[in-house]
Amino acid sequence: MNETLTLDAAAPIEAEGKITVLSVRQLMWMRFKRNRLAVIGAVMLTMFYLMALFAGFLAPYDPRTTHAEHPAAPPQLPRIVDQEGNFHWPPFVYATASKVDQKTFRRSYQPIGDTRYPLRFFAAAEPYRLFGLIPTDIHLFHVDEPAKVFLMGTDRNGRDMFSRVVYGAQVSLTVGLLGVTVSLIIGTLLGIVSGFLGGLFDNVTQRFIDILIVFPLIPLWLALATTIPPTWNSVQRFFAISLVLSLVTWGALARQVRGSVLALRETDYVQAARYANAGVWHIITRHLLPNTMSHVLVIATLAIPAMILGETALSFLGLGIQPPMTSWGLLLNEAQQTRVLLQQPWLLLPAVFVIVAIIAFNFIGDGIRDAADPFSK
Amino acid sequence: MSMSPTPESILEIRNLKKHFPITRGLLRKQVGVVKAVDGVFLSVPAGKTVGLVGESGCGKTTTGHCIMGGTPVTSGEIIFHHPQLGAMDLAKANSAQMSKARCAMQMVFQDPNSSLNPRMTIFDIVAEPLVVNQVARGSALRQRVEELLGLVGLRPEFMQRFPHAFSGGQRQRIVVARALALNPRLIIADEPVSALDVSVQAQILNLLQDLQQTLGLAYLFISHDLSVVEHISDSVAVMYVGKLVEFAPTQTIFHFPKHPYTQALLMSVPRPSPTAQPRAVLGGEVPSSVTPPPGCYFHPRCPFAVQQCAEIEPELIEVAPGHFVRCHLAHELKLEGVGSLDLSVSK
Amino acid sequence: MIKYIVTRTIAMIPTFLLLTVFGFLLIELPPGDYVTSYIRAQAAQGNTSAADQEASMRAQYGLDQPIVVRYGLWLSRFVRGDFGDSFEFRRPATEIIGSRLGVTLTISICAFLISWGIGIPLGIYSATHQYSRTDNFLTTVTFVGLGIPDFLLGLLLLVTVWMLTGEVLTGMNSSAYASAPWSVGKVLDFLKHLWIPVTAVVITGTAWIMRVMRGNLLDQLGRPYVTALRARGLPERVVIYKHAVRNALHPLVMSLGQTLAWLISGFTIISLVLDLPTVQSIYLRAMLQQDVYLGGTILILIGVLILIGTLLADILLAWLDPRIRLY
Amino acid sequence: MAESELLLEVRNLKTHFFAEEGIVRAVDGVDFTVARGKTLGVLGESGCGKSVTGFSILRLVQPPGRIVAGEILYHGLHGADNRALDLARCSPTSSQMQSIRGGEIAMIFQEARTSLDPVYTVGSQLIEAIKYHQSLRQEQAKAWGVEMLRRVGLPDPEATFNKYPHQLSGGMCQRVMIAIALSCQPKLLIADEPTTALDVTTEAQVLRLIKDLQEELGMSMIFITHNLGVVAEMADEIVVMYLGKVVEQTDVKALFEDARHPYTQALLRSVPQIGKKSGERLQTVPGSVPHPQNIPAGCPFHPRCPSRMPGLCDRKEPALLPLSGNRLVRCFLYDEDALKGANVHVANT
Repeated sequence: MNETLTLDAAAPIEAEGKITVLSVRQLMWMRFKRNRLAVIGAVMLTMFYLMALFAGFLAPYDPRTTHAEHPAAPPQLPRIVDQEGNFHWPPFVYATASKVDQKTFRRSYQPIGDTRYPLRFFAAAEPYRLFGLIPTDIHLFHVDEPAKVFLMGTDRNGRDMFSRVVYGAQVSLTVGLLGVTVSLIIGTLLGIVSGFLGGLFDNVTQRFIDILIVFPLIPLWLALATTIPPTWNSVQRFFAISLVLSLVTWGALARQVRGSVLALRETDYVQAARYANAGVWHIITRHLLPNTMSHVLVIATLAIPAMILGETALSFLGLGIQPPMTSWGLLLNEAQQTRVLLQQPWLLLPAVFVIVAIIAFNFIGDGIRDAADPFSK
Repeated sequence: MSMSPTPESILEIRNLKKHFPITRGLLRKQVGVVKAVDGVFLSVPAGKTVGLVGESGCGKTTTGHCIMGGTPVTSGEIIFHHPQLGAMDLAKANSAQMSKARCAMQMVFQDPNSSLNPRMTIFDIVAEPLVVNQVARGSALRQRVEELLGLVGLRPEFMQRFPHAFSGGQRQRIVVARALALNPRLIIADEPVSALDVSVQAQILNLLQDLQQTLGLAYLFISHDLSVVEHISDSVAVMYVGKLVEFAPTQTIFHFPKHPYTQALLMSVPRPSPTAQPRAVLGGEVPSSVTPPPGCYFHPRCPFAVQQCAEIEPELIEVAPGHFVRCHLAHELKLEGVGSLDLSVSK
Repeated sequence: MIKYIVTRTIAMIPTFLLLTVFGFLLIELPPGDYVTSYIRAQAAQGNTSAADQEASMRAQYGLDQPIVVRYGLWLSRFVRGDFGDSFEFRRPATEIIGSRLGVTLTISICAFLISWGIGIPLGIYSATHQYSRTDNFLTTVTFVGLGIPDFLLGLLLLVTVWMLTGEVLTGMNSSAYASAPWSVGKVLDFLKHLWIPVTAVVITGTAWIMRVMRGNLLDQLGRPYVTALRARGLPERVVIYKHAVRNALHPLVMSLGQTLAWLISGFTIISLVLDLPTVQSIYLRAMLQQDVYLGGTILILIGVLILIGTLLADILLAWLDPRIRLY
Repeated sequence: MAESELLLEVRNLKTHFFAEEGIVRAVDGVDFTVARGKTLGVLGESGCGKSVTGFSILRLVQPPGRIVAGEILYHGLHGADNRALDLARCSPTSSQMQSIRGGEIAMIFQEARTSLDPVYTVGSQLIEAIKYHQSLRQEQAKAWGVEMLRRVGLPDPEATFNKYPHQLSGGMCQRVMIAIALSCQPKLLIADEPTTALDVTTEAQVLRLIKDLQEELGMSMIFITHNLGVVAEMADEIVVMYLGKVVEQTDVKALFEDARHPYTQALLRSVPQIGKKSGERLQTVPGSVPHPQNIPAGCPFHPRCPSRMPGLCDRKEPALLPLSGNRLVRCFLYDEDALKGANVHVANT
């Protein structure tokens, strides 16, 4: 075989490029990294999830602790310059006390005295369990009584909003993941089965998904959320809400998976595998799943923000997460009454977290979508 | 008609038909039928190459998939002479028999980009038939894959790379290596060089010929490129709208065609010679395989058509030993082959 | 074309039945029923005698029958146009829905027209100026717009207006006009309230439409026929507006089907937050109170609107796109 | 060739694509001329830049690609001073360029069906082009359109006029494309692989049609293809391209009888010819066309070249050399100065 030898001599010329030795996953990662917004989104989300993971450490107070002397306190940022204009480190706060205006019944907070209470970093305070396991009492920062540090103010019961937001992240950021996981399992399973089997099963599934996809999310979520028995405790409710979120969104995933399965089923490499006597299981696990996964990942990433929004909406209406558990939606629930909100606008701060999380997920989803098909360009 | 069964033939196809129903609406009411393959006769001798030519949509690829058991056959016989198990009719084979048959015959696809899973390494791709059929594992598997890659002229160092790292020609070599993994006797090559660059096409054609010589392979070489088919085939079958219209040894069919369509095809081929006669132009369009014309499917475009052609469908007849034609006028017509053309190209 | 419409309509019947089953199950699924929640509510007010009426109330509302029978009864009345009475308001469901339809449609149609009117031109601009500074800006705005839930936006607007003017623009009319007959003053007052929910809904809607339009148009601009049109010497505006934009609108036409239902189902939570007298807020209330016939009627109304919407969208698409007409 | 005979001159054209991954020099120094009424065949394999050359002439290259150097001199306009117009300096969106496209220079493409807008009838797309270049009223334009459809040999032109692209076969779509392209009687037709997607019998029909119409209208043509048979049939003059460069330009007869560049020679030897069955192995070009981002240094063909001269071909890039008989070749084998200077022994000619 003469020319094969010369071919080999020529082959290295084109095989030297860096791109040629990378796997599809590595190529995707390379392209993803180039998308600045996607990287920003990934960094923000990583920080959010770290915040949820280390909630007990970051939060200066237990989210359920009521500071009876400080109801509806506005946010109070630690200062580095005192009233005389002198610079201090570490940052400090003044102790405050509330005063109720006798005419308007509005409550306002004033510093008492000019004693500075510096922030103590890595200080021992209320005990908690890190990751829900390790008992400890070290917090990132704390101040000595009687001063308080309420970065985002308090609610009308005097609970620290910042601590509640940090703990709320645990629920709000996982409910979407849990919901998407359930969606993924239902969607991938049904998508592969109906794409692979075809026939009547596929037909009926598709008609059902047709309705499910076009049906507006919120009314359906509401209808499903009302079916959760009120007697369930907050943990059961958490899982029930995840299930509700996923029951409404698996359709789009199943449709996507089915679409790619139908397309892949006709590809020459699946045909070749079949002609090599490969069984259904082999074809699904070696050919269909790996090649649908990037599309599924895109859909899943883009479904999470919708779910976070769903949880927020349901909890906001009182149909979602129940106390003593807390979530961003539930925190916003207190801001629902306009009159309350007008007097305590800082109750809307959890919304900032919701919005940032949603945008971050959208950034990432967009980045993965652009990177998903490394051979498109 | 009867095609004399040659003892050394590895594949014989008799009156193969594959019809796809066209369904509409929710109730899947059948409103028509696509006669993708509608009467194909073929015989592939062991160790030889049979070319299958025709224009797009004529059913040549579907014929290939019928042989591989990729789609159930409507009627007809596909007799495969398995080296160990003897003759078996693949048109009626159950899945166990089909699995055994597939170990002795494999398919090579047209587009080397889509016939390799982008997420598998070359090793995984070539090893796949060996793994699923539990032929080899561990170091034996590795050795066999290295051997196969060497056979198609690829370096074993590339085994852990992914398909996108290779050029079109190299990918087609990988496809061939996978097809050879189970030691087949017959390869169905569906347009194996059509997607390749002109300068690479010859490499693959030579590779296929070398492999035929060293391994004694038989090829069913499906292509629309008549020059390539003439180069590689021992005999050629011509299809038109699902039907086999002519089947003969290569020299015969190219120099003494008996079917007007074969002649028209030969005359249409562009010749790399500026002094060649202008090519003859066949008028009209290929009819749809859902609503083919009555009688001989070719009669509306045929310059020799008579009344009979529009009414009666011609049968396949053997005009000379090994030369089959589906034409009413097969004995009367004097047709021209490629030899009649001025080909004053200096080599 | 007529045959196409007829077959498509007939094909909707099984889907409609599936929808009613679905709707009925959703209503029936919650533990307990209206009587349970009625008694609970009464008991909360200290009225314990309501518990004695439990059985008779169930009989009165037909709640003691097996579920299949109830579905049959409900469906047979449903197709005759009798949608049942609301337990809570003791009035026909249709009447309650009808009285709120005006405000609902005013908000949703305004929001729909504005968001499409802004979203499509901006989407076209973004796509034809891909990666320009304006495109990058618009894309970022789109992301933020998609990230903010509309009810939060409504709340923000409300707070902002209050901080600036001291007015609280909840509901659709100030208390002074609430029960007054329609007058110029009342219309102006209505408009003053209208813009908050409309703006909140428009921002999300515009972001979505802009995004879809940009993506579709970019996809179309990469097609060979666009190059071929340019090669023919057609001015860029003809290539874009007459050809590419028209092709790019097709996927949006498909989404028109959902829009019809969205008119009475979008901005559900904003309705509650801003205390708007819309169908959505009554739906929410009916779901919470297990007011079966009212909630169910609205849910199925949404479903029916989806079916009609998809049908209309399909017909529109068939009219726009010759490739679909064949079937 | 006399000046007045020239219709188009392309000089040192360079069109590069500035992708994120790096610069792709799709067209990297292309020179050729097109004579009035003649056909220039552009022959090359995938990735050689032949299509981009066509797009560059009509200024249809979209970002991230752009023309970075060179001239495209069009001599077809009857200006007052009779000077050529340099298309490379025209703005792609200018009205001048728009009147050139379709009016002076038309183009047809490989995928005819996808090159037609699916939602308009072929008739309305035909009229649209006519109306933009000629001031005709609707009825006149329609009559002309139907006449064009008749000329391209479509059966029942009136009925075809009201059909949509998806209702026509690939061959019929290509005829419609030709009708649209020729409806304004351009002086130059750029045909970018117009028959690659068609079957042989349809290909023969379409090529015959293009040739007949060319003769009838007396127009020039740039015929881009990778098929040696098709180019032999259609072209008067041929340029062979490899990796963005012209490697050889000559008339068609000389090319097939006496190709000079090793690439052209190898290409001609590697295709089987009909009616020439010999049972022998084909001669091959080793290796494959490199990726346009990995163009080898020196002569881009040297790694695959059977006559490569180490120390010369892999170091320096050959220039396009004029040889006798109006032909040009880009190869050191014909460059005596370079051979002497490098002092290498030519073993393989």
